[in-house]
Amino acid sequence: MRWRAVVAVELKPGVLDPQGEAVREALRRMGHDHVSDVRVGKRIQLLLEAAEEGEARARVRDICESLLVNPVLERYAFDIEPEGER
Amino acid sequence: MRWRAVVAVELKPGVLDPQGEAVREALRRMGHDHVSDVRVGKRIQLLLEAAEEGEARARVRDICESLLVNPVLERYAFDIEPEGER
Amino acid sequence: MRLGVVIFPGSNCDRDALAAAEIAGYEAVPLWHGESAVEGVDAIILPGGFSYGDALRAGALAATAPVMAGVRRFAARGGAVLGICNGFQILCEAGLLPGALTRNRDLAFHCHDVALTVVTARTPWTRALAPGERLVLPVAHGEGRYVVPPEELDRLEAQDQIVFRYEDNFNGSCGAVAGVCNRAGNVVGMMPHPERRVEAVLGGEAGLGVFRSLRLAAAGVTRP
Amino acid sequence: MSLSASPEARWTSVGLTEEEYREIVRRLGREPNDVELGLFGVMWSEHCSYKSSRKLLKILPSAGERVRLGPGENAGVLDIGGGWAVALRIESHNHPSAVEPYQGAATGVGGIVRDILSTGARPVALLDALSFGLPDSPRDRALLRGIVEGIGGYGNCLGVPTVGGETVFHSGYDGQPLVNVMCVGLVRLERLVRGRAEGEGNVLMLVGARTGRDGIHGASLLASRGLSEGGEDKRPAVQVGDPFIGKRLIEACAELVEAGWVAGLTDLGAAGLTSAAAEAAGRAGRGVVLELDRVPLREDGMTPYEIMLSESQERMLIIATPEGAGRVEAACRRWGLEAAAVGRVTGDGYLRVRWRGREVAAVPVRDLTEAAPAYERPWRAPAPVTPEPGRGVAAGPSRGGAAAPSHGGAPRPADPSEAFLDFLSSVHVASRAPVYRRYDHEVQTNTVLRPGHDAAVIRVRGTRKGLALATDGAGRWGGLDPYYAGAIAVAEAARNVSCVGAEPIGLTDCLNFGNPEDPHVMWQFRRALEGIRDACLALGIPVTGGNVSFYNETDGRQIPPTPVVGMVGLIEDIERLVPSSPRCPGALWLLGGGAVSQEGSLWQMWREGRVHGQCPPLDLSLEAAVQALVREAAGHGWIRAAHDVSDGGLLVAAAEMALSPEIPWGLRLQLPEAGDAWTAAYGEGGARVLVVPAGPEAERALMRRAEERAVPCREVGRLTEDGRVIVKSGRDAWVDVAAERAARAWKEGWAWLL
Ligand SMILES: Nc1ncnc2c1ncn2[C@@H]1O[C@H](COP(=O)(O)OP(=O)(O)O)[C@@H](O)[C@H]1O
Ligand SMILES: [Mg+2]
Repeated sequence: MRWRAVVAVELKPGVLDPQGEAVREALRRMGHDHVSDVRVGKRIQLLLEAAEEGEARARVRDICESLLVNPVLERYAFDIEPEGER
Repeated sequence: MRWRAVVAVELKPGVLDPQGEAVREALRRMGHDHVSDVRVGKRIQLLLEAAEEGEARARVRDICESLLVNPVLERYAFDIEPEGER
Repeated sequence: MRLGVVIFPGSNCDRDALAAAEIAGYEAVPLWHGESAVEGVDAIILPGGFSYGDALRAGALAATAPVMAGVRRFAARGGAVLGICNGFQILCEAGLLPGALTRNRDLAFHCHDVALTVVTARTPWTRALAPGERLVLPVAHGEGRYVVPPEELDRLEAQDQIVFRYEDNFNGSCGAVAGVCNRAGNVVGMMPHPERRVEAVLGGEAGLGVFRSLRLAAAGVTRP
Repeated sequence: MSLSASPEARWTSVGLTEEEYREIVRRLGREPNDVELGLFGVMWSEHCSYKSSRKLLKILPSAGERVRLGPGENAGVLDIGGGWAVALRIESHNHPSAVEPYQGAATGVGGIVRDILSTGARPVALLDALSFGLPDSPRDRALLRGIVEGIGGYGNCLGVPTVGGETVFHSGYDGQPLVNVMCVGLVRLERLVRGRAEGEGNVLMLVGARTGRDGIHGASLLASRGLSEGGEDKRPAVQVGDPFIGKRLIEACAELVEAGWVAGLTDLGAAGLTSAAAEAAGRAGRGVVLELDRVPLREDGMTPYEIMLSESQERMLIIATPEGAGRVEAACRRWGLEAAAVGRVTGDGYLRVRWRGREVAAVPVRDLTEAAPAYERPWRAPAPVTPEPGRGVAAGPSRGGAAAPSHGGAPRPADPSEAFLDFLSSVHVASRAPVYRRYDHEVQTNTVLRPGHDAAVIRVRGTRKGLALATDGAGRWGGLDPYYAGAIAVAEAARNVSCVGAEPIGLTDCLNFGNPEDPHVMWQFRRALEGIRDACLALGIPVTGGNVSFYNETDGRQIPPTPVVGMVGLIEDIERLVPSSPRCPGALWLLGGGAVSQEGSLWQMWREGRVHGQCPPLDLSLEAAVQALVREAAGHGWIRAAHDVSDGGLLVAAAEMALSPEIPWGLRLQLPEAGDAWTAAYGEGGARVLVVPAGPEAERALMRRAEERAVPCREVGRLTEDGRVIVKSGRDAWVDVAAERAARAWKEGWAWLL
């Protein structure tokens, strides 16, 4: 069965986000001064095969920890659903 | 009132995603051959002030279209919720 | 002639462009990103570098800087504008040039010489060059892959908007495009760095033609 | 960080020993409070205090006619004439890079650039000396990629060209890579500033990024212990670099220095505000008061302890007159940088910290800086004692080696041509272009000789002068004989610079070693320093400063002792510089000589996966004579190319000259009649340079001068246009391959790794 996983990777709280800072400053300059904080992270979408949801989750977790996420700086969360539902 | 918006930016279908390709290749090399497709996008989190949800949504849409998203390459969607709910 | 070089925070080829313009015989003046009035110059260069740290997408933040309003007006009046590397990215992000520039196909930064073919001499920045001419210039970028939808690429070709092509399409650009212009031809963007090749001691003068073109264009010279 | 009440936890929590803690109590005449203890902890750390090395470093010669600022300042400064001075410094970022390769390397670049800024100079070049484990594990490959990307990611954005460096592979760095970054800057002599808090009442302005919780006890503690201890608790300490702010700091500082509004300038590196303020005050013999409520913070609820110890990147401390402070602020604001007046210079010699209306720390500046402890750590030579090289213990050319590996290593390769191609394409020898083409090496449009030559050359705009820059490390020799390693690092870096026609005028060194509490490591350190000293004296080059990185150990595995040298050479007329490969073919001459052996060579490393045996004999007077001869030949235009013979030996050096042009030359090389061909081709040792004379007259002149200087000199082959590489041993063609094939092997050997 095919699953679609969407992984959200973000910088850990307290880790400097130079991109987010630069974007926030630019927004302020553009007049969007109601924006107080910007953090830029990654959104990774995977299509994978797995017999059932538990297996799919385990695989995605493994992929996150072995490749997608740098645990020194980042943390992650993911959603999973059978492919085709969206 | 303070709102947290999470903007998901992804490459349009048809736009080459070398990063996604590289991740898929790396996964395959690591033995995760159940992964058939990977797309790498951005996840941008904003904290902003707005009197009510409609205004917050309008502001986020404006920010996306004037800065966060390049329509030649990307498309986007966002969620919004009152800050502090998560 | 007076050439203005825009300095954005994070521009890092601004001084190089100013120096190259002087070597090519122009008066060169800096233009500050925060000033929306762009006056007293005959042409504008948006230089290379990492404006605003290339946050989000290269050129995205600079495209919203106040000076771009002035650049837009200048371009609309037919003024000659050249974006080099980051400058090209900014012009695309600002919508002054078609398409977009994104990460190189191999995801790596490339700093080396590349061979280009000149495609059109109709722009004020290529008037001194001949279509079909081969030019070797350095590149130094990580986000130089030019992207346009296929039908748009056809249109650009039909309208003579392709300015340079790579001989070896190392970064995976659509149509091997290394430089494009707007419909009118007065706004040009290119990824390679002509300002790095204007002195023999630095490896040759292959980039001088780009700068010299401006004078020919101003004098109304067109190549046969 | 919570400092618990148990007395032992007090000192261990800040990385101090019980004796050190007692010493603090003795000096203060009371128990330090938590903030004060934190100040002592970082300032007395190995990283900040150089407590294991300070006394020993004094043996390095640091005086010279050109030296304007020497050791002890943020960077060394050399007068290059015409009113210009060059600032130079090298620094390690080994520990952070092992933990987080991209950010570790990136912040290494940022950090060294700000050291150069501190002299008022504009950074004009970067070099990166990298040492990696053998890239056969995914972990070591990831470190390689992350580090190279981090150097490029930061340096490219900054707009400072990365013009050189080195890339070394050795199993001793498995899991513990070395990242040594050198920065060079240019400053008008009259604009030189110093990292001193002069002038009572002057204002301390903190400029640049906001202060967050990054790297509390990061560089200082991380680099003062091994990698295996701790683990997870050190992880939140990783700093993230922001080159966009770094770039704006360069511009803002340049403007301020040019306008003369800066009385003193210093960067915030390890130990952040604490060390910047204390060192600036210490150098001037002053005191400072810091008002922590004025420090712009990135995070809520930071304590004085955290603010003082934060290692947030991209911050500088400007000492301005009270009238100048407003101008500093305005100039910074123009570049979108915050500038806050966070303190002032006092006359009482104390570092005082105020927060919320209270004084939360008061410590004599001297106790944090020059009066910090300095140890003479015990040292012990390994048994059996290695005979001192250079004192007549020659490793004969036929000893060891492929024919009769002394430690039962790899058998002799079957086919010399195939072996040649394999060696050329190995990570040890293949072209470094896969690394340096990821670095912008031309920005600022001053790079006259790009990476790929013995040294890079950048011009000094507005003059005819050029600076030749090179780094050389010697970890491969370090494990065999640290004395030799120290000396050869200096000699080869100077040789690199001489080969392009420049006179070496000063160097900065980065000493990468294991745990200094291990007496054997301490012995290695002393011997390496002696080697550096002797080579500097023999070649007449002052050491203007440097950096020591100890505790490069993982689970008791020490890195090979690795002295790295960053050399600056001066060339008076850039038209006279000499590339490593000629524009047209010609005869190939070998200048110099000396005994050559496979022991310790790159060839041995490649064949056997490790080096062993003895270092070749060292002849520093021949070294000096060869280098002087090459420079003279360059100055007179007698040579069209010069390349030093080092890593990989004679054949590799000749092959690099032939194969590096876009369309490779062919090569003829005649190996000496006597001895083993493998040793003659790939053996290392001696002081040797290959040159291409500019014609018959130049050959005669070169020959004559070589005789006068007692430098051996003979023709050993030619670069040709016939597309073949043919190496003869005696009358036989020993290696015979197409130049095209050899060039491909060398150019593409390891591109896949990156
Ligand atoms: N990490 C690096 N960054 C930039 N340039 C490098 C790097 N590694 C090697 N180089 C360049 O590649 C060339 C060859 O390096 P190397 O083999 O160490 O030279 P040599 O043996 O003459 O000291 C030099 O020009 C050097 O500056
Ligand atoms: Mg070397």
